[in-house]
Amino acid sequence: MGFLILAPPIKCTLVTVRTARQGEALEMGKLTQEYRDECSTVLMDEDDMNRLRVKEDAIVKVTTKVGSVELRVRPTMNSPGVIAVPLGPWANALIPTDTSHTGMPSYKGIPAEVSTSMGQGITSLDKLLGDLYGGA
Amino acid sequence: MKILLRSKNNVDDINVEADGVNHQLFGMTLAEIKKVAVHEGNQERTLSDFFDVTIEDEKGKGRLIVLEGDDLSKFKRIGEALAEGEVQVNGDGGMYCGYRMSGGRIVVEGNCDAFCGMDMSGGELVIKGNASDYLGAAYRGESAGMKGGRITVHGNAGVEVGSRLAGGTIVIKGDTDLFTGIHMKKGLIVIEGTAGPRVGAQMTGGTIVVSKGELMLGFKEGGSIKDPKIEGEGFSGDFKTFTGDLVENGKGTILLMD
Amino acid sequence: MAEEEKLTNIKPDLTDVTDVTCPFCGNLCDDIHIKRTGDDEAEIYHACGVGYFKFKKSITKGATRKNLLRKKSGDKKAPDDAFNEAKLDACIDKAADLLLAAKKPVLFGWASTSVEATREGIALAEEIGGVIDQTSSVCHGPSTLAVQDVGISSCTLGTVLNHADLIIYWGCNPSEAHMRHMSRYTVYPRGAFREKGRQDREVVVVDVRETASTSVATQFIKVDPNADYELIHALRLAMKGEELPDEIPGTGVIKKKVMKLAQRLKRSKFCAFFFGLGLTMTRGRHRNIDAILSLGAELNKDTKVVIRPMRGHYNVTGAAEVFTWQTGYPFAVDLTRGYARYNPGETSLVDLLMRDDADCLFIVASDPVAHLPKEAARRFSNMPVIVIDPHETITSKFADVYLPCAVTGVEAEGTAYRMDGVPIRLKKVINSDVPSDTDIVAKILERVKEKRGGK
Amino acid sequence: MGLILKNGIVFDPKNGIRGEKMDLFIKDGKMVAEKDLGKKAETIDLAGKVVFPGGVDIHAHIAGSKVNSGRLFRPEDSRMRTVPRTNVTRAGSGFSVPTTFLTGYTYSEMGYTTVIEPAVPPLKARHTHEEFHDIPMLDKTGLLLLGNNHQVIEYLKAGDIDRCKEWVAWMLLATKCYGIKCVNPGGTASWAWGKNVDGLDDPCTHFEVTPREIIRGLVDINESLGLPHAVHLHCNNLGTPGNYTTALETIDSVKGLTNKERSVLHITHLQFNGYGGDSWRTFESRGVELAEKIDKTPNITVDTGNVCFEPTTTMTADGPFEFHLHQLGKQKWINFDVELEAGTGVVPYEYRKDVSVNAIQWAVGLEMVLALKDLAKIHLSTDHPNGGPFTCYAEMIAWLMSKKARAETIATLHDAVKSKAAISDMDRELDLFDICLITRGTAQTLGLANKGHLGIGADADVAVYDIGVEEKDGATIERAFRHCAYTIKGGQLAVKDGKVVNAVTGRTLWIDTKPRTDVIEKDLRKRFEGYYSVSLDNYPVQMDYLGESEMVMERCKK
Repeated sequence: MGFLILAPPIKCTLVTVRTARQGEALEMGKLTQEYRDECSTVLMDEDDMNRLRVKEDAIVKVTTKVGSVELRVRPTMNSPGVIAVPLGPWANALIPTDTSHTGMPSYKGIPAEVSTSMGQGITSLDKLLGDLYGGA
Repeated sequence: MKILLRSKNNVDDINVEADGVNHQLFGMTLAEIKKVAVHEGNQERTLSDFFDVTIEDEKGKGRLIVLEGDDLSKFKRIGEALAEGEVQVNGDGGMYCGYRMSGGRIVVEGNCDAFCGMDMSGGELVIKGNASDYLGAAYRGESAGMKGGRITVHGNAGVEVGSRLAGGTIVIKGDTDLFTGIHMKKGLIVIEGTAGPRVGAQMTGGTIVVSKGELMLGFKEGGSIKDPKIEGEGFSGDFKTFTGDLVENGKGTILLMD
Repeated sequence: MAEEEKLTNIKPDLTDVTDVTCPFCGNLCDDIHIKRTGDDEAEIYHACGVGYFKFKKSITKGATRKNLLRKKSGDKKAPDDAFNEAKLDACIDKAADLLLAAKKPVLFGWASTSVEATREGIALAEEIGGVIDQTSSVCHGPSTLAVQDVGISSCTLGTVLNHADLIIYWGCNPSEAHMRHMSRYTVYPRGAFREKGRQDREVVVVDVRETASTSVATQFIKVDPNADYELIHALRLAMKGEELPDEIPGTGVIKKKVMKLAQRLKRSKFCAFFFGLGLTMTRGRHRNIDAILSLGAELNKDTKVVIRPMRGHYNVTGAAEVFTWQTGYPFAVDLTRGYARYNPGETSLVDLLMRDDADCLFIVASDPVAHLPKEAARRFSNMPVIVIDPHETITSKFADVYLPCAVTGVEAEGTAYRMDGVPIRLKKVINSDVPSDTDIVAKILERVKEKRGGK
Repeated sequence: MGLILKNGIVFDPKNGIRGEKMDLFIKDGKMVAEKDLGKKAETIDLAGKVVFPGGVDIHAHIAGSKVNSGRLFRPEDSRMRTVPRTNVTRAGSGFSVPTTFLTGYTYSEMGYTTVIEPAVPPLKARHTHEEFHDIPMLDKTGLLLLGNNHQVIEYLKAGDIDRCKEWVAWMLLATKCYGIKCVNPGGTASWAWGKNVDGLDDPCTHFEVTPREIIRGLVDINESLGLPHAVHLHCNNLGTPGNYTTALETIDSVKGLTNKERSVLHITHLQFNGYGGDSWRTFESRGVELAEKIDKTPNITVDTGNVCFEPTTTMTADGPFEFHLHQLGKQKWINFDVELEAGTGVVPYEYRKDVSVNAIQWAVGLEMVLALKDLAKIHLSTDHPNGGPFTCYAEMIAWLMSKKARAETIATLHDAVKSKAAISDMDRELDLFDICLITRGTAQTLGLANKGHLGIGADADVAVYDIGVEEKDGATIERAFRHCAYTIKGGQLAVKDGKVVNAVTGRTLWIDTKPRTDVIEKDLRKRFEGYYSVSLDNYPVQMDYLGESEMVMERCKK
């Protein structure tokens, strides 16, 4: 193995999505491994992955103005500049709460940045939930 | 007569609906004013639960209500349905300030929350700070929004300023967010700063005067005009005229400063 | 038995039930066949993957479901070991106390249970003076706002099946979110006036990325995120014969593609648009829907065009219906002053949470902590929370009272409304060891009334 | 416990009682003879007050998917009228499309006790019943939209009346509805392709069957099934200038078809088909001609569909009409096509005094009543909420009873009403007996034997109004009919002094049509397996949905 060469972060637009696997896992239970695995994934355009110099299953860090999480990356085709994260606690950590007084936060179309991870591993559900305790 | 409402700064988190704070107070005694109902969620309270109420200059001709305190933004519906007199908010205004007002004047020294001046039909609302979303807008589903009066914002405003505007004037000295004047039919909106994206979208009539900003497709460029006068207001400078929004076969006008 | 029911297959014994309605998504497929092969085993036919797991999990009984009370009410610093098992009655009592103590309780959820449960929920909200909201406010709420502004030309899904020659999916991915939508209602089935099924129809997909659904499309238009409004606006202009620039500004879509779609629309005899959260959750929100609904309405001058939001939770439509016939408004209804008021942005869950304008949360058939933005979810630690759900959820970890209930549509009967407003009976296919949420909410309402002594 | 209503001035057209002072006795929800009252009875003294049977509204859109669409897309209408909860009543909102609870309370406050929802799309009948469940104070039932049902049209095209009859019977029982409704026959079916029909002999799209054939066929079937009510028809060309000729032709279209008990064809909201002229500019009233035609024709009944000057919500199963209205006024529009069966539209509308067409429409509806000799043939309606909300009935009654009230209104209207309508010169003033007849005689037309009268055995549904027998002051009449002194529903005191004091439950009325399913089984299976989006098993509305119910009629098989 050579030195780890870090590519510069990639600016992109985040959309949260429903996936079939997430739907199935949701019905199996949100505390199951299937749910955790599916929801801690980011779908990224193959070319963008190449630019970031990451391969399938690598851990990447996704950051928006409200927070950042580390997710496993999976390739998609022909979606340059758009990343997709299944709806769930990981996505929630990236979503701003502003609704423009409609009731609806922006779950899609959020400016984001993807960078290579320094190897802390996928953000755990416990950590995400832990952040919610104690209130705001 | 001047009615001074000094907040006891005791609103915990639940917002208080103070829709009784309008011209009707002028006809009341101090004791009656203190007993005016306000609502904290499902609890009915009185004005004096949240404010120290005093009356000054009882015999004077002026008709003024002054609100003071640090948490005024937690009071919704101040000046609702105001028909005469003046309300002065020495701080930030809560939601629906000036909702359905038909006359008189409201001055908010600070910023204002959403839905202020909604469905207004007359009078004047002045916001010295920033306004939030749906300023002077139409209520959900209503085919006509603000029908008269004047709103002036010294700062910026949020989304949907003057939606379905059917009369009156809104002046924003700063910038606006998305959809200023969407579906507007009549009246005038002036944006002295930068108009947010999709300004004038789906408008069918009325005029929007814009200093800076980009127009959508759907507006046909007409001639230029110098120092135009619209609805009795004069503007200095050279403006390009646009007509739209063509998607609605609209006959609205946007004047964009050259 | 009434004569018309002789044709149907209602069997009182639950070993072999046909025409079961699937309580997962807004498709509300009602052709599921469940054949019991053992105490907690069954063969499940016709369901999609998600439906299959939903039935399977419910039939395969796990550990006994327990009523839980938080040991130290108000102490939500840590997730673990915080609960005691409790009797149903004690939980109902505690729930009633918490609701009665609140100045502005918010009753949220309702989209994944029956109309019957929601009916009780609205009565409870009215009784205690609370706000009642449903998941629509963070789903297709913007679609409703747009319908309130400009109306909608729509139809039942069977009309699409029988008539449509052009299907347009905009900002949605039915292959993954409404898995049998294309096969049951739109693209593939043969219809009364579309005898060749798929061959008689064209499909257009508009989205910000390629998905499993885009492969079905005759035409795929990839639009830049947050630019749907501009694209629909340009399409409306094209339909009116206005000249467009070579590229539609800000959308990443060239004129040629827009003109091609406009031509298709003109050629179509019956066009059905379906749109999803790709329009409601992005910049512009309800105005994206306003634009597409306005397009649909005006196209009816020349051809027949219908539009449907792809509603997600199986009974989100039913919740809106019962909210509306009882209060006049479909979601985000504030009953604190004894009558209904409505203004999403003020009376909707996320806004109430972010303004700290709520002091108790009553959650039925929903898991908001798993789906709300983090900052909104954190508010669940600030106030009492009551959760009624068939299973423990992420939200129930933040509960002060947790009451398990039967899975509606599997363990309990009820009514649900399909995404097109067609009401369908939910069947019971197995017995439950816990009461339905309808019963639990009704009991809490009764307890609240008792405690108030008819005040 | 029994109830004695003492000293009231009673009107009961069916039993020939014209304002006689008499006592009435109630026990177990029924009108009884004094001797059957039992020992315990409460007495209410009604001296000086007028007693009517409970009102029966033959045509008001109060429940179901179309009504709820109106509520859903009009939050601004809900905001216009809000009523807080009380210890006995639930909260309510809505001016022209009130919520279910408020609908029940308001009707009851006006002395109405039975209301017919006139447009149930079969596939969504379950929805209608769910709303019925939440409408207190009233007995109610629905009329089923069948005039554009694909299977019905195909049977009629093939001349297969026998199967069509069983199909209709099956549909009525599956949906737990009460009778046949036919809206713009052929027109709504064509609307599935964005088209319409333009008269009785214009064949509809695809099926090539004419409206005349559909009407005739359904009346045949209605008679052969022996259903309690006539075919309830919303005419073609509704709401267009010159359409009174369509109404006249429609009345003639059922010549020769008879029934001893009731009409064979009920034309609803006839006002909307009472227009002369050939454009909006030449628009004029033909109310008087229509009244003359009705007087001449046996076995026809109508309801008026009056308009009043209020902001309201139009809603009909006449899809193309609503699109037309949306195009005219650019108001928001809901359209909803129901597979293989029906289509509906909803558009907000405000009738304005200064608009010539609206002023003339107002006149048409009143002229039809004032010019009619046999008032048993006409029933009061606003086609709620199409011509205005049902709360306007009180105002309508004032206009019908008082020439002065009419004159006062005419003075505020567009001048066209004077030249393009006859109303200004009409002197007739209805009396209380007439009013009772046009608002309670509906029961006869509907075949509701226990409703609309106060004879022994009738349902104890009673309305008491605080009004003098000779009252002619418009405002006083309006006030009296808007807020009852008392309403008794099913023998229980429900309203006192214009306010609900007891939120009683109403019943859902239904009929057992005993369909011969074997005759149509093949067609049922073909429709459901091929073209419906729900399974046959899930289509019928279970009895559970009816709550408290009453079977009004059982089909006799010959």
